[in-house]
Amino acid sequence: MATTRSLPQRLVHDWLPVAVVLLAVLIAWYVAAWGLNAQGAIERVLDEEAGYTQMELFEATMTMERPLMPAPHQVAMDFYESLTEWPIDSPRNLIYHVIVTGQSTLLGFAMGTALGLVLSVLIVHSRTLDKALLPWIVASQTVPVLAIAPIVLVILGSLGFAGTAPKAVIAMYLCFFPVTVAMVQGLRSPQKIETEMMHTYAASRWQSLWLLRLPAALPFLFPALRVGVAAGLVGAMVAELPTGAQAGLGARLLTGSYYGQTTQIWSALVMSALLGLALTGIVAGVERLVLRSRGGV
Amino acid sequence: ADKVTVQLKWVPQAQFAGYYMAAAKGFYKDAGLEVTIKPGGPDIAPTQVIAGKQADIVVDWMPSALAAREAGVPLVNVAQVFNQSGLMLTCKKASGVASPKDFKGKTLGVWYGGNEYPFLNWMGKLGLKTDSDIKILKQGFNVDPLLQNQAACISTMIYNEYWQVVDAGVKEKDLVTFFYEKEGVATLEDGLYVLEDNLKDAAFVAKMGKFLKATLKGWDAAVKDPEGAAKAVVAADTSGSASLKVQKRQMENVAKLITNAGTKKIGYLEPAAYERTVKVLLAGGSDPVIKKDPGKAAYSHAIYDAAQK
Amino acid sequence: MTESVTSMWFWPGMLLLALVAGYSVYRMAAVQGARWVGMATAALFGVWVVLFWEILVRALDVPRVLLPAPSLVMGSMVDHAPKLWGDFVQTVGKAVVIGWALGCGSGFLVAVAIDRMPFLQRGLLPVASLTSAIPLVGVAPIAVMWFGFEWPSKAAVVVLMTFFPMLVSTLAGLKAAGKLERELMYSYAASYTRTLLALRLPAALPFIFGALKVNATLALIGAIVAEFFGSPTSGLGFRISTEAARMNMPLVWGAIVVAAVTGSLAYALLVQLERRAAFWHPSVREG
Amino acid sequence: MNHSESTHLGTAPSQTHLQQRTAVEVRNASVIYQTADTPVHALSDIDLHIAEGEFVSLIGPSGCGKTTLMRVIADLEHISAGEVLVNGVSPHDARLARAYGYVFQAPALFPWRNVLANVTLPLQIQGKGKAEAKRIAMEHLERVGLKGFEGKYPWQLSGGMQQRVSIARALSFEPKILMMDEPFGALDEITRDRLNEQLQQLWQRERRTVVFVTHSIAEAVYLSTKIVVMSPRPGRIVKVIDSPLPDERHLGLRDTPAFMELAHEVREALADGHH
Amino acid sequence: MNHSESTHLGTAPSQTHLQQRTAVEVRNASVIYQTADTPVHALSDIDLHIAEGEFVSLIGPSGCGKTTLMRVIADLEHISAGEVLVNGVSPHDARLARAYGYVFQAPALFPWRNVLANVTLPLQIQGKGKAEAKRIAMEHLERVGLKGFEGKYPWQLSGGMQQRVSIARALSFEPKILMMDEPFGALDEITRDRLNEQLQQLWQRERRTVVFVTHSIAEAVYLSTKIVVMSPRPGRIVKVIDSPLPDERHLGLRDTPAFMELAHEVREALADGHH
Ligand SMILES: Nc1ncnc2c1ncn2[C@@H]1O[C@H](COP(=O)(O)OP(=O)(O)OP(=O)(O)O)[C@@H](O)[C@H]1O
Ligand SMILES: Nc1ncnc2c1ncn2[C@@H]1O[C@H](COP(=O)(O)OP(=O)(O)OP(=O)(O)O)[C@@H](O)[C@H]1O
Ligand SMILES: Cc1ncc(C[n+]2csc(CCO)c2C)c(N)n1
Ligand SMILES: [Mg+2]
Ligand SMILES: [Mg+2]
Repeated sequence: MATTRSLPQRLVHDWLPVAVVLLAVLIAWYVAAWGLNAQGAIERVLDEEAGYTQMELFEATMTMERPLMPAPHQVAMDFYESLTEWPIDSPRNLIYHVIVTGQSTLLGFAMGTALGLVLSVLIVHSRTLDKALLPWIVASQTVPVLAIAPIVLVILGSLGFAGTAPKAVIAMYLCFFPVTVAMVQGLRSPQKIETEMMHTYAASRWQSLWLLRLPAALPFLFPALRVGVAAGLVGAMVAELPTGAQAGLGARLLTGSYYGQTTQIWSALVMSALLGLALTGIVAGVERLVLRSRGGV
Repeated sequence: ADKVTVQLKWVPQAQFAGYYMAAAKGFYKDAGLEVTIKPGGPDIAPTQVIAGKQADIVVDWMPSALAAREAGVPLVNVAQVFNQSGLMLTCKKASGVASPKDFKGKTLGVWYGGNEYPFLNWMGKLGLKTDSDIKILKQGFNVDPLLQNQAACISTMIYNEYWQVVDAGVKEKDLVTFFYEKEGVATLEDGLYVLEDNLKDAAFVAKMGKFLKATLKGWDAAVKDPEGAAKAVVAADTSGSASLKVQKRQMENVAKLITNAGTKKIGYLEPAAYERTVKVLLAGGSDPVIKKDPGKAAYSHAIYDAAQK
Repeated sequence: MTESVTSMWFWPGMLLLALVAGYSVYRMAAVQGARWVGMATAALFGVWVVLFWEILVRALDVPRVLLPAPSLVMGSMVDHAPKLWGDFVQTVGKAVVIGWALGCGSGFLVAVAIDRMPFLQRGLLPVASLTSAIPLVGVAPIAVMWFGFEWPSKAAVVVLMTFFPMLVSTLAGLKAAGKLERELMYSYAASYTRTLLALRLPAALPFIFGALKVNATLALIGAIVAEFFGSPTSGLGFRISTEAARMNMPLVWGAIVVAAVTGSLAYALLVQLERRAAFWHPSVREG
Repeated sequence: MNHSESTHLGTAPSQTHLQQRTAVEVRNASVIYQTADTPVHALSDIDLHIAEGEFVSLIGPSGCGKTTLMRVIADLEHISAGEVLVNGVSPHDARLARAYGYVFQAPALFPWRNVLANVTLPLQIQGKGKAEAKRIAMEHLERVGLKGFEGKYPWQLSGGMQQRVSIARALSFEPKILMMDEPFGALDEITRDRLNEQLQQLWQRERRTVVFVTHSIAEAVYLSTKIVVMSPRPGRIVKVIDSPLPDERHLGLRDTPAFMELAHEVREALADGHH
Repeated sequence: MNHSESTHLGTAPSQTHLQQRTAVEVRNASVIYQTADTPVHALSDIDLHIAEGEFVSLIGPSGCGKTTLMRVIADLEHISAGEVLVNGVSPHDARLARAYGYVFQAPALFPWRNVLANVTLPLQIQGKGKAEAKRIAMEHLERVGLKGFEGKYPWQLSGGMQQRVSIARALSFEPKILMMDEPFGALDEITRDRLNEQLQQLWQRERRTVVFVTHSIAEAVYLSTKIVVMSPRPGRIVKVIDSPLPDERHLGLRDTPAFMELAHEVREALADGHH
């Protein structure tokens, strides 16, 4: 059905709802900014003795230096200035931080995916690992990352890992979980009849894995990769805090919070959401390519 | 060149201007050293870093350094850069606090991680019970609780958070401040610490002597030239958040805490000041940071002496 | 202890012990039947891991501030049991439970509400994936700013983290009922509500439980991390951050253990609940 | 399109088992599915008249539109052209009046309901009281030979038993029109024979209108009062055969010459349509 | 347990189509499934001899153990007691020697492989070269009438076409023994007839040993040289019937008295076992 839609129809069908929802979010944001900032504006910006009009109050809430919630246009301005007024290799340009965070995210994502794949293959093939490992993998995700990140970084540092690698390890820690769980499910998804067919061909374990289980698991893998890359981004940003908040979107968030630059926090937040969207978009693109190459399943 | 890695306690700011100044002005290079300055942050414990052998020397406050010592990381103070405490409690007049007597029934923001003990000590002196008379909030690393009126008073540093409150639009006349130094509960802040074992190594002591000498030179320069110090700090900030104006002001306030700047005494740990800090820490609450007096083993003047050559 | 490492027998000994450990877990896993076998195997594996951790930390003389031995952690947990209990009540009893219930509940209700509005769904889902990429380290300071340092700000973070996974899962679950089954209800001229209650919600149960489980661990982590950015003087996150700053690593790990055990128990509990509620689902039926 | 025999449908045959009231009236109906490349003519120009109380079988090769035609009648599919009336009203209204009991090719039982609860489901929807619903359901379960299984869950039954539950469910509803899409496809011959017999008796007793899809010529001949032979690409009716067999039937009938002759006629029509 | 006729199996009947070498030998085999409540006797005391080149049909009501017996022969299930030999070795060794081509009741095609790739799958596993695998696969696809569809994906085919792909897949493997579990269950009668004819011709040509499960008496009689009638609870063989029909068969045969007589014999045996 969807294939018969023309381009303008597709635009209306797919993007109009998003536009409407975003517009609603924007309006709600303005209202919230006005409501949340009002008290601070009365206390710290407006001269109470001199009195003020409601219009002045509204204006003040939209332009505060240190708002409780910056107005969207303030964030947009900050965004714009950051991107246009500084060279790309300047720490004041958000793209610079996107690159830093993006690197550790992608590296961690790659490592996490690899680890997840290996673990899931082992778990599926070994009853022992299935029973012994799976509960601990679940438990591993209940350990608060931010709490162990500093320790992990120091330990990794003493093992000689520095720079992007230790941050990528934290990203990996969050990435591998969805991949493992989904792949265990996916590798087990072939029906009995299909595994028995391979059995009658006297296919080796390896052949069964390669010819049946892995292809059958692909539809499970890609949604997990999309979740995983988003989780990896969170991990990379969390890992930037205990590495001295030097650079990266996580560092921007932290220093923004530290220096009370609310607008900076929000533009870093928006940027990280966009980065997350871009990364999941890339994964979705790869997914589409792979699935098309096998006929659309 | 000899390699030295120093771990700071917090993000790049004028609080650490001496190190950045020494690097910027080439003092370290002149001393034949290749120095790596690792910035810190709220989640970095310098003691953990040095225990993991990721730094040769760390900047830390004495409460957490002595706590680490008791926890099995034998840190030794080898130089005390700040000889005054910049810690204070900043309150909004509007909340009804005019003197320490008024704390009763109020919410007070406190930094934890060792810094709570001077505070508890102080409350003890005031006769305020911390579980009923006042409400304590574990303060994050910014001043929002005061701005949002979530606390009547918050912990601030004279060189940093206090000014953030002011920058946020609260007028100085609407604020009341209480210095730990004046209340007699101050502990020693930014000092330099190394692992005890390393002090037995003469080469290490000599190297650190060179490092300390260059660093103190950097501090002298920074105190003299706040503008230049601010520039060095901002240049070193890779997060792109530090601003020149703020850092310059911070440097000017930091300078007030290094009263020995420009004299021979800069960096020298006064044993009396050390004793006083230990006493404050031992006196805190039911579960103090340190349970026994570490004695003279917790500081050494060997490197300071080496730096004087 | 260091001399034990230098002893030429240490590493061969460890290797031997590792083999014994591996074999015992293997044998345990091979036991047929009862459901406790799985748990026992996992527990045995855990016991071995802890034992190796203990031996290696001691033998290699790892500084306590980096990685404390499990025995120290246990000791510290016993010594500070009342404190940890208070932290548990503060974090789990208030922020996590309330935030999780509110987040999951509202996610579910909104999903049911917009189930009939494909337009809103097409608009909301991309926005939902946008927000899911926002890390809680960014949200937590804002939440503390808005909702104060007491538990409501942590609950708010938890609500935000759990809302969208529940929304997305429930929407997917409501679409999970088979075409045939839906047409059957349609041919009965069953009302929307009737179809929802008799067919679509039961069919969505596995999805809903999936979100409940994921959210349980997310909620715990979210509340703990939010406490790093300002909290009252108790809570697991408060404990972890303050004790880490004063180098009391055994207690830090004690708090982490409390968190992990809580998370795992919650997860296991939800798995059991799911077995009851979605008893008919093939994944449950097979055991 | 040689559905010439379907034209005399307007005038119902004079056999006694056909009442004169019309149950289903399809006129000139077409269904076209829009797919990626070319549109599929699933049904083309269908004319069909079903009187109340008839047992009509649809037979034809895979893809000839049997299911589609059933779905059109039951308001599960919309026609692209033409007209469909059920009990004198549109399929939509007939559905709202709860005219249909639909047995799908797969049992479509709800796995979270046990056998009894599955059968009572439509009764519940109809607003029947608990006790009454249970009584009716038990009665129909007994009829399909599943007494004693009412507490079991669907996955605890064999495929044939599941299908029987789904038949009981459709029957208990007491629909005006019973639609059955290959209900016995998955059963072995003997069970199938037995169910055929039961279905025949049921129809004898109650004379509901039944629309029945099958691939088995013998089944169609044994059960129906009217056999509709269809052919694919485009889906159309090639022949409508009114059964000359008596209403009272038993399995032995299948060895009679009359039966064989009718079966032969159906097979011929099928072969004709089959290219 | 009146499988008296199965006793003279050791001495092969004198019909020409039976070679003397043994393909499958089942002696006293039992299969018991342990379930939650009571153990299920899926197969009880089975004796069966299949000579090379025979076409053996298993027929019997649902749950009588037809599938289980097939699975035992193909090493998909272990026997609880007794002995099974395939080509003189254990089923396990026979499987490793790639003796079986198994056609399951459902087509079990891999949706991510197109028709050609599905058929070459077993060849690939066997280690055949790409070009050769393709050649063989194309040949067998042509044989089942699917030339020109090799680039299509399974979901683009009708159910009958899918089943034919799965047959081509089993054949291309050139197995010594072809096991087919209700391969035509889902097809309409005419397609089914056609495939029956093709299968018959194929067997004529190649004389592979075939073990075939069906619910259709006509199908069993039409195809087999030996019909094994089974009965449930516990699963056992009630009768083994050697077909007196000639090897050369065509669909017209079904209307001959010899055919009908045999069909009647099978139906009787089935009815005997059916209680
Ligand atoms: N949703 C759909 N979209 C596109 N084509 C469809 C759709 N449903 C059915 N068709 C096509 O319409 C035609 C008739 O399908 P229908 O299911 O009615 O056949 P049928 O006679 O019931 O076949 P079978 O005996 O295999 O059940 C087929 O060619 C089929 O491919
Ligand atoms: N895995 C199993 N566990 C328990 N019982 C089983 C299992 N597989 C089969 N059975 C039982 O064994 C008996 C024989 O089953 P089998 O599948 O061989 O029957 P069949 O003759 O092939 O039936 P059908 O014609 O329905 O395919 C049945 O009663 C069935 O319920
Ligand atoms: C966990 C923790 N939070 C805050 C401080 C206090 N502190 C020490 S240095 C510094 C920067 C100066 O503005 C601050 C705020 C601490 N010691 N530990
Ligand atoms: Mg159909
Ligand atoms: Mg079977």
